[in-house]
Amino acid sequence: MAMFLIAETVFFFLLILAFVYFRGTAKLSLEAGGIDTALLLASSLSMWRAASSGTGGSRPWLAVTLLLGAAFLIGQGIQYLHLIRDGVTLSQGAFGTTFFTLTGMHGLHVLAGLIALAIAPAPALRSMALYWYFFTAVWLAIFLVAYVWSAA
Amino acid sequence: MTGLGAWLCAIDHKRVGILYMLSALLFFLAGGMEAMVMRAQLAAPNLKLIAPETYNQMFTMHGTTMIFLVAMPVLTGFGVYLIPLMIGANEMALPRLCALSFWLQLMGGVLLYFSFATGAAPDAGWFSYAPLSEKAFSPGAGLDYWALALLMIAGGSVGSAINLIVTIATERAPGMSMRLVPLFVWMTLVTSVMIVFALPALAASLVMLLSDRLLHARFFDAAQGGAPLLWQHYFWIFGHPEVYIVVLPAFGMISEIIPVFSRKPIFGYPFMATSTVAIAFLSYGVWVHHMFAVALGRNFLAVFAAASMLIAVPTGMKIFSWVATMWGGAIRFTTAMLFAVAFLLEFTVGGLSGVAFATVPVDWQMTDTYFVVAHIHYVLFGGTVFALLAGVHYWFPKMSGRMLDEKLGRWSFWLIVLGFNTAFFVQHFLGLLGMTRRVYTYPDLPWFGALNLISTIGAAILVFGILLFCANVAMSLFFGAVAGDDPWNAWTLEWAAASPPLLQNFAEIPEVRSRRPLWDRKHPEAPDWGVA
Amino acid sequence: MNTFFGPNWDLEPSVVAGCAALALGYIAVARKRGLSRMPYFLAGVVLLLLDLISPIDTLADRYLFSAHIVQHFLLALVIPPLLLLGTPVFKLGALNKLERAVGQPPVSWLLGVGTMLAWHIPALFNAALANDGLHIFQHLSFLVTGVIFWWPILGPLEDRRLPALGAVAYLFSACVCCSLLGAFLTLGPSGLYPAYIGYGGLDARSDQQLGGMLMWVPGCFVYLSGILSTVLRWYGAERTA
Amino acid sequence: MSAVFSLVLAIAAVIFLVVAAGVIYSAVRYRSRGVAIAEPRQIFGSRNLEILWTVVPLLIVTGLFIVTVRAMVVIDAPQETGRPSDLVITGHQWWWEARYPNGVVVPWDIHIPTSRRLRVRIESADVIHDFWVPELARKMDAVPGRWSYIWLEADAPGTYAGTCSEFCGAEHAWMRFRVIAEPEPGFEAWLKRQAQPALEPQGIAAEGARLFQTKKCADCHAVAGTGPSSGKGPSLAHLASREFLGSGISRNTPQSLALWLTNPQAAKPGNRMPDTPLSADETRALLAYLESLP
Repeated sequence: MAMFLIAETVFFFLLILAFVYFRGTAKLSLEAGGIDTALLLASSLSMWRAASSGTGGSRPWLAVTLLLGAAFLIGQGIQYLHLIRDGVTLSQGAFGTTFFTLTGMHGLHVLAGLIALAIAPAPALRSMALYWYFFTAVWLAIFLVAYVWSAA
Repeated sequence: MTGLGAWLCAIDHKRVGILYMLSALLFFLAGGMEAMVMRAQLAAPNLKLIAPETYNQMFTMHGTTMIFLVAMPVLTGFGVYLIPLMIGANEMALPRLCALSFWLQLMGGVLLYFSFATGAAPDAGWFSYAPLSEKAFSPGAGLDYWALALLMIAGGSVGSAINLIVTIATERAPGMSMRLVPLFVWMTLVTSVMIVFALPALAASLVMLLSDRLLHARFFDAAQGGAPLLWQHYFWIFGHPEVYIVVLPAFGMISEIIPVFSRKPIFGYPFMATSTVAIAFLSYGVWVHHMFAVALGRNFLAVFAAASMLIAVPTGMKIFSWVATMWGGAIRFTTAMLFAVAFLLEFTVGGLSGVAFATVPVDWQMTDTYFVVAHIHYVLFGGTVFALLAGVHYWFPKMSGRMLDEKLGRWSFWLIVLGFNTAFFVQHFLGLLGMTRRVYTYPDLPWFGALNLISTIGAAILVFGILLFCANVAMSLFFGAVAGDDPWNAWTLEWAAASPPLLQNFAEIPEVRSRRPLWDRKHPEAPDWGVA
Repeated sequence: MNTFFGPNWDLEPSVVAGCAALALGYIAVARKRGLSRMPYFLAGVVLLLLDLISPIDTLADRYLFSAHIVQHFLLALVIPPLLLLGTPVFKLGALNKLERAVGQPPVSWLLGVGTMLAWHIPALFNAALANDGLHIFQHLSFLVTGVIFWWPILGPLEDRRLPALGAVAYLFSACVCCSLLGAFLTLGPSGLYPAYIGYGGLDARSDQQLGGMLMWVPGCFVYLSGILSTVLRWYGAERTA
Repeated sequence: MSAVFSLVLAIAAVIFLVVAAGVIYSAVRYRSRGVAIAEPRQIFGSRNLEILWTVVPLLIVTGLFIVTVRAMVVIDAPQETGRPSDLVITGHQWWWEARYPNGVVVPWDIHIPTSRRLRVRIESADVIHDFWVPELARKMDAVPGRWSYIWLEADAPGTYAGTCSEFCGAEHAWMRFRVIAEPEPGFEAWLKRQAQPALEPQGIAAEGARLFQTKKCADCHAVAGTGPSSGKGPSLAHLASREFLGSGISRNTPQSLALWLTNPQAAKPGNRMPDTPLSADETRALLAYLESLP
C-alpha cells in the first residue's frame, strides 16, 4: 500500500503542479472548501478511531467515516454545481480545466476509497486507513493551493 | 484444473512469468510486422504502397507496442519468473496481484489493437505530442484507445513493480542480505522503484489528454490558455526513466550471463550496483534533452545537457566492468554468450550516439532524423533485445528442462547480427544526410534510395533471423536435449532448483553466505565468503 | 575582480576573526586526537572564508542573485560536509542533550531543508538584503543548519548515522525539495528579488534563472554524490564484515 | 557545428575502439578450448581501475560540456531582444509560410539575401512543427502560442533544402521547403516583384477569376502578393512563377495543377483542401486564371 501511495503521490503532485503552472484564478468559496476540509479531516480522525480499536476495527466509527466521506463528496458536488452555474466549466479556460481535473481525480479516489471501505474485510482496515489519511493529506494540499493560494 | 484453464487461472510466479513472455512474443511479432510494412514502403523513393495515414498508424503502433507491450512485459516476465528462484523463495509476495497485473497489461494491449478493428488506430506517434493528439487534429477514436490502453498498462506495470519490490524486500533466503543478491535482482529492484516513480507521470499526462479529448478541457490548447509544452514535459518526465526501465533489467541479465561463461565473478559488484542507482537518479533529471529543439532558453538547456552527459559515466562504468569480467577468464562461446558479447558492442554504439545527442548543437541538427531512429534501435534492439536473446538462451533450459539447439542458435545469431546492423547502421548516415524520421516517403535525393534499400534488406534478414530463433524455441521445446538442473555450471540459486522447477521451487530453502551460493557449494575449498 | 585584494574584497573583520578562531580552535582541540582529518576541516574553513570575503560576497550583496545562490550553496551543502568530515570522533558529553534534540533525522532534515526553503521566500530574502544584521543571521543559519543536516550522514559518530537505506531516502527527499525550489526559480515568475540589478551581461531575469539552475544541478549533484557514496560505503562494510 | 560533431565522433570512435579491442582481445585470448580445465583466477574487482574509468569519462564529458556551451552561445539566437524580426515563418499543416517586413507572403520558397544574418521568428498556426534547413541554421520547433527565434544566414548564393522535422500529421513527409539565397540586389528585385498586385485577368482567365470567388477558393487562398492571408491555405500569388506545388510534392505543371483542382486528395493525400465539384469548363477557366498569375 505504501508503494502504491508513493505512485499516487507522484500522480497528484504533477496534477497540482499543472494547476500551479496555469495559475488560473477564479473565486472559490473559501467557506465551502473549508467545510469540506473539516469534513475530511474529521473522517480521518474517525478512521483512526476505527482502525485503532482492536483487531476487528470499530463498526460505528467506520460508519461515521463513511458518512463523513460521503458528506465530503456531496459538498464537492454542491460546489461543482455552483461553479457550473457561474459559468466555470471544464472547457472554460485554464482554471476550470485544472481545477475540475484535479479535484475530480481526487473525488474519484475518495469514492473508490468509500466503496472499498464499505466492503473491505477487517484485516484490510489498516491499509485502508493509510489510504484514507493519504487522500486527506492530498486534499489538504489541494485546498491550500486551489482555495487559499490561488485566491491570494 | 489442467491444460488451458490452469494457465488462465495461474497465479504461480513461473506460469505468470511465462504468460508475460508469451504475450510479449506475440506482440513482438505484431510490432515486427508493422516495422516490415514501413520498411517496404520506404524501400524506394516516392513509393505509394500504403496511404500516409496508414504509415503513421504503423509507426505509432510499432513504437507503442515495442515499448509497452514487448519490452516492459517481457522484462517483467523474466523478473517474475526468475526473482523468486534467484532469491531462494517459493512464490511472489503477492501472487494474486501478480496475475492481476499481467491481465491488466494484456487487456491494455488487446484494447490498443482493438482500435484497428474500429478503423482508427492511433497515429500521432508513440509520444503523441499535443496538440497533434488533440481532438481538433486527431478526430478519430484511435488516440482515445491509445490513452486508455496505456492507462491500463501503466496500472499493470505499477502493480507488478510493487510486487517485485515487496518480494525482493521480504522473501529472500536466510543469509541473503541486500548486498548479496544477484545483480539481475538488484537491477530489477531499481527498475521497479523507477516504475513506481515514473509511470504515474504518464498516467497524469494521459488523464489530462483524455480530459481534453473527451471532456473538452483545455490543458494543451494554446488558443484557450493551455500549454502544449506541458505534455512534452510530463511525458518525458516519464519517458526518459522509461528508457532505463527497459534497459536496466537487460543490464542485469548481461551481468549474470557474462560471468558464468567467463568463469569469473562480475568485476566490481559494488560499483555495478551503485552505478545502477546513479543511473536511476540521473534519469529523472534529463528529460528535457528530448526537447532541445524547443526554444526553452540556452541556460535551461545547458542544465539538461550536463545531466545527460553525466549519465554516460555510470553507463560507461558498466561496460568497462563487463569487459573486465571477460578479461582473464575462460570464455565459452555458447549462443547465450555470443548474444551477450554482441550486446556489449551494439549497446556501446547506441550509448555513444546518445552522448552525441546530449551535445546540444549536434542535437539541434540531428534530432528527429534517422540518426535518432538508429540510436534508439541500437539501444533498444542492440541493447535490450540482444540481452533478452542472451537471456532466453541462458534460462531456456531452466524454464523448459530442455536445451536450445546450439547450431540453429548460431545461425540465428549471425543472421540477427547481420540483419540488425545492415538495417540500422546505415540509418545513421540517412540522418546525417537530412532524412527526417516519421516520413512515409521521401524525394529521390542522392543516396536516399540506396541507403533505404539497404536498410530494408537488412530488416528482411533480421526477420529471418528472428523467425529462425522462434523455430528453434518451438522445436527445442519438444526435441531439445534434456538439460539437467545446472547445464551451465552456474552460480546463482535458480540453478539449484529442478529444470523446470517444481511448483514448490525449493524443497528446503538454501542458506546463503555470498553472492555466488552455488560456487560456494561446488568449491568448499575456496568459498567466496572466505575471500576478504 | 580587477585586482587581487582590491576593493571588491570585503574583509569583514568579524568573518576573518571567526574563521581564524574556528581553525585555531580546531587545531587546539583536535591535536590530541591526531590531525589526519585536518585537511577536510581546513578546506572547509578556507572555503568559508573565501565564500564570505571574496568578490562573490560583493556580487551577492548587490548585483547578482546567482552569486548569492552560489554563496548559499557553499554554506549549506559544501562547507558543512567538509567540516564534519574533518571532525574527529569525540565524546558528546555535555552536547549529548543537544544532539538528542536536533540530531534526530526528521528534525535535522526539517531544519536543513526548511532553512533552505524559508530563506528563499522573497519577503524574507529581500528583508535580509536590506538589513545587515538579518543577513549575517541568514548566513549563520545556513551554516549551522547545514552542519545539523549533514550530521546523520557524515557525522563523526558512527552510531548516530542513518542506516544506508534511510540515508538514501533522507538525501533523496532533500534533493527533490531543493530541485523544486531551483526549478521554481528557473521557470517561475521573474522579478522575485528586485534588489538585484544584474552585472556584466547578465540581466535580472537570466540572473534569477541562472541562480535557480545553480541550486538545481550542482545542488542535486551534491546530494547524489552523498547517496552514491553512502551506497558504496554500504557495500564496503559488507566486505570487511 | 560540424567541428563539434567531428569532435564527438572522434571521442565516440576512440571509446568504441577501446571497448571493442577489450572485447575482441578477451574473446581471442581467453577463449576456453573445450576441454574442462580448472577455473581461472577469481578476481572480484579493482578499486583503482573502477576509479580510473569513472574519472576519465567524467573529465571527457566535462570537456565536452564546455565545448557544447560555447557552441550554443555562437549558434543560438537570443530569444528576447528589442530587435524586430527580419522574417516571420509560420508552420501550417502541411506547408510553410514566410512573411517579410514589407507584407509580402510566400509559401515554401523562401528567398533571403546572402551574407546577412537574419533574425527569424518561427510560429505555428496549428500543431507543433519544426523548421529545419540543415545547411543554414539550427532546427527550431514551431510551437503554437510561442514565438521562437533563430539566426538564418547563407554565405553563398544557392538553393538550400529544408523540411519539417517534427511529426505533425498525415503529410509530415511533404512539408518541405527551399531557402533560395541570392545577393542583395537580386533579392530586393524579387521582393519588389512579389509585392506587385496581380494583373487584371483577360478572356477565359477573367471567368476563372470570377469562379475563384464563387467557388470559395478565395476563402482560403490569397492571390494578392501582400496583405492578410486567411492562414488556411497557401497564398497563390504569382503562382505561375513557382517551381513546385504542395510543399514540394509535385512540380508546377498544368496537369498537376489540374489535379489539385479536381481531386485535391489525390494530389496530396490527407491535405486540408476540401473537394469542390467543378465542370470541365470551370476547371479550364480556373487553370487559365491561376496560370495568369505571374
